[in-house]
Amino acid sequence: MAKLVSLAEGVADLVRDGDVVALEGFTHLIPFAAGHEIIRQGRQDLTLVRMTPDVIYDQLIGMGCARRLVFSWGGNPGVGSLHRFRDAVQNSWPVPLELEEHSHAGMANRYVAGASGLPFAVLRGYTGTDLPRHTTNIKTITCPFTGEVLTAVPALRPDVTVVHAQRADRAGNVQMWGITGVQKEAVLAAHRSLVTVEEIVDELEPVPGQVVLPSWAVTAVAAVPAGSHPSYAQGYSVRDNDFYVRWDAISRDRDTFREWMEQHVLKAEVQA
Amino acid sequence: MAKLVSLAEGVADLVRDGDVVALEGFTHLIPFAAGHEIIRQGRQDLTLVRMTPDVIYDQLIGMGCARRLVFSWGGNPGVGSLHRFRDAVQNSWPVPLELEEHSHAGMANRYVAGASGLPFAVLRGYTGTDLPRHTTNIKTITCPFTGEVLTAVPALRPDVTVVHAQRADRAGNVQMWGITGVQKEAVLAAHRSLVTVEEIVDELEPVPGQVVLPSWAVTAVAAVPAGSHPSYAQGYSVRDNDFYVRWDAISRDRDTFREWMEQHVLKAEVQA
Amino acid sequence: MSREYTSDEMMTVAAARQLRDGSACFVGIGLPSTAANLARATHAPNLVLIYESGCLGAKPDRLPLSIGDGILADTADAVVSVPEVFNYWLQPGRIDVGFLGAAQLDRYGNINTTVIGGDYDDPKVRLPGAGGAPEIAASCGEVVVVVRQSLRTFIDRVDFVTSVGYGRGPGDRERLGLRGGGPRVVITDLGVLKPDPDTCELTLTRLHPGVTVEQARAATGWDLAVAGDLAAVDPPTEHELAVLRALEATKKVAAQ
Amino acid sequence: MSREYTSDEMMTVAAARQLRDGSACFVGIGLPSTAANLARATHAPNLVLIYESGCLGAKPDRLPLSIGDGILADTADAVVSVPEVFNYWLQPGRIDVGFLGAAQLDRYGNINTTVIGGDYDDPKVRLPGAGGAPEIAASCGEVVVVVRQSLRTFIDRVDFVTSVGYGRGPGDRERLGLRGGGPRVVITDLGVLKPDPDTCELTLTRLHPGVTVEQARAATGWDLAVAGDLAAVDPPTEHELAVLRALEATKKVAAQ
Repeated sequence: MAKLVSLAEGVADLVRDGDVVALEGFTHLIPFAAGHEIIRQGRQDLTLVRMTPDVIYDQLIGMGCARRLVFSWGGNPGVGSLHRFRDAVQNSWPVPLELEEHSHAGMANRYVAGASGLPFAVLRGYTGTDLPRHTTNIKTITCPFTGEVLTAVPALRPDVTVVHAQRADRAGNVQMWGITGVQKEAVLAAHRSLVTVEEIVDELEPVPGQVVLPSWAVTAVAAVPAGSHPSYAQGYSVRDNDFYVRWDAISRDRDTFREWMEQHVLKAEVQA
Repeated sequence: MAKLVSLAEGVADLVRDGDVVALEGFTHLIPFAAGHEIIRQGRQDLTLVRMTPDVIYDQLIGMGCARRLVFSWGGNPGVGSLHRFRDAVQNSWPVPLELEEHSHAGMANRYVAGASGLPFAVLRGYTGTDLPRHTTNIKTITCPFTGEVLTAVPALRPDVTVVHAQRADRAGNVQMWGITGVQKEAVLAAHRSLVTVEEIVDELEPVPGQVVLPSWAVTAVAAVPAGSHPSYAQGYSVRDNDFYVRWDAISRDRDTFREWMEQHVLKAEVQA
Repeated sequence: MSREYTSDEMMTVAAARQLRDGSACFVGIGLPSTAANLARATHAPNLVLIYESGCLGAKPDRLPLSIGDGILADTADAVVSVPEVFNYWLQPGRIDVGFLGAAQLDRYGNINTTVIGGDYDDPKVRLPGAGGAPEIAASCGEVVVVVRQSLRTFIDRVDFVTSVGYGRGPGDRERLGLRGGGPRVVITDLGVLKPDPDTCELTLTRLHPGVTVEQARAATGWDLAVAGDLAAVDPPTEHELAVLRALEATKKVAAQ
Repeated sequence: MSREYTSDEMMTVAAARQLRDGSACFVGIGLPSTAANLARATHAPNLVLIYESGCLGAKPDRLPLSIGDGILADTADAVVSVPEVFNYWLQPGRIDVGFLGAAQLDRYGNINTTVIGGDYDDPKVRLPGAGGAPEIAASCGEVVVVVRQSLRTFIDRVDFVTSVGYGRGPGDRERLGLRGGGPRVVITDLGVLKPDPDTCELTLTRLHPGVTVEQARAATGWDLAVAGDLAAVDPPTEHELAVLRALEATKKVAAQ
């Protein structure tokens, strides 16, 4: 059964230096508050996993939390590049960042394999691209029935997955809806999971398009209203697009970035 | 885009002698009316595919429509055996019936592979059982990353899949909810699909737990109210359990069975 | 309320007692479903019932008529697709207990629900087949088998291995790479059997009230080993019987 | 409404015209999304928009701010998981058209969105990477590429093959087992290019009004082949321009 915890407790208990950490949320329900808490608690040496590393990973990378990034698309959606990510890759600032790069289809299937208790997944992907030259985690596999050659990728099994959802009940059952991306797979693939939610309610009213994670499949739940800002939580908030645009200027310069993080993350009140 | 058709047209156009035909529905939304129309139209030599062949397949088999059955559990749920199925296997009456037998996990993954455009699926299954001795469609496969040996099953690609759903709109978009089993995968795995629905509505109001099949992924839709009787359609009808119990006596004897089919299926009004 | 009870009632009550509160149980239809719902209605209110129809955490207030009864979806924490229940929930080993029946069971707890007699292509009796059982038996943390004990069901070696217990003996599950623990206990209408820790052979460990070792031996198709500290199963309590009979009654009502 | 228009507007209108009504289109964010929504708002009201966030049949009445904009889920026929959109919908070849952008494009229509200059481990410019593009380019019935034409983007051979066009020439897609048809057309701010049926090399087939062959050649990093029957693209109609500008306006509003 999931424990109800504070964000600070949840991160302290479940996210450890050197962990393989997945923060998922496909433009919707991105767990920004949890990422900020990981930064405040000074986690280091993390292998960050995420299909679409965007502003929250730019912040984690720029603050030196990450040693390695496993991803399929790294950008500021609708705006442009991630300057901290580029600075880390191109200039090793503040620390070098190893990359393991995939396609969305490959990453999604790696989570599916992890959630399914399988060591690998099979897909039609990567063929003819230069991606397989740069990782040993893309191989071919032959169909034992047709002889056709397809692509195999290994399961992703994060030490901990962190996602944000709309609601949980007091028993720790989690409910999310709208675009739910790969969050169910990412949680089920992980050894531990932390779910931040907009609110904790007595009863989870069924909602069309809902994904429910039973309490016994989740490690901990923390109530963090607006925990996905500047991303959004359908039914609770809208995307703060202006912030994504402003991030381009904030993140271009190392000092401006550090200063912004000081003001808005490091000195921020730790959420109860 | 799906065509709106009558049940008779749909079966005449989409179900052909010798086809591989899947009628799915996991105790809920079983397409009985469509199965009866297949019997009325005298289809023969069919390879019938279904995870849980129950009364409707007992009827198709007893009427001599099937040459082969691909399945994972054949019984009268909550009641006992399928006497027509047993008579066909044990005494080749009315015609011999070849069996290809799997587990639920294997069948479900075979549909998933078919829906995914992959030639096979990988699972942890069948190991140590006698099932692999009786079909060439269960093989081992080795993980290219860990060397672990797992089980592979080939994709199911029915010529036609038939399912029953609660509703469709006039554009042919299909909506089902409650226990939706493996229907989405069975429809997407097939070359053609026929969906019978309780009603056709102007607007598909979103429903919690709904599965929506877009019109362009379905071949034809036919309005057949109560088309899943004696199974049920959540929100429309309840299971006619008494019929399942009575079927045991009806189907035990060949003559009683033929007579019942004459009265209730062959002479029945063809649904508009 | 009379304390008289049938051997099936004793079997169901004894099976229900095997389920720990708060555990997740993969439930087959029939006796296992009755026993699991009895457990949830008595000592295990937080038992998580999982049905292969995709219902996770179902809380039916009556006995379901099938593993796809609408009441399971209506009361579940989540309803998922059939591929998902097997791939995301059963296969990774998330389910603590698999609750299975059997047409034949052998001394190593292997289960046959496929064919009896003759050979596979020309059997004496064609049974329903595997369903979810092979992977439930392989992947659940442990398996509880509920089956009536007789020379027809309790045989030295099953005609067809539909679901693996301990194979041909110690080490077989490991050799096969099966990740679940296998049959922890078998509940019958005569008593309780458990695998011997050294030989994996099913051994009589308890008898239901009024049943003798001789009866159990006479209903077993192999030379039945009997535990030294053979104990008696407590008879059903009034409460257990009352709840069980109330559940059975709801089934009759629902079926009308 | 003025008939003056920018080269980007011409490019977007020309791209929108490539989408047939009733077809299913896998839409990337940015220019492809703008063009696809323009098509749906003009000549292709039944265009099925598919976004990799899992939205099938989205019908936004404004331009989405991201491929995961809430309006896509609110207006979709179905919202599915990200694994499902790739496995059940893209991979089997259910999508007619893949609509892609590019940072670099080469003479065989191969796309680079990964790294530019230096080598992979120490690039001059690190780009966002693959996203959904490799499998969109592999599995869609055909691919439409929208990209501004310049010596930086139109190069003889891409620094990194993120998504395969025609590889190194005729027969390569078949050899690789790619089941989709590959790039059918490339729309730029200067004109339209199509693969030569024999050589698969991108060939200039149309110019936007006022653009010369010399300009196109000067913006191409290889010896650009030009079709004999080089035609001019019709300028945007007043209606196309009005709808496009109205769409762009909704984006600014939504962003506030």
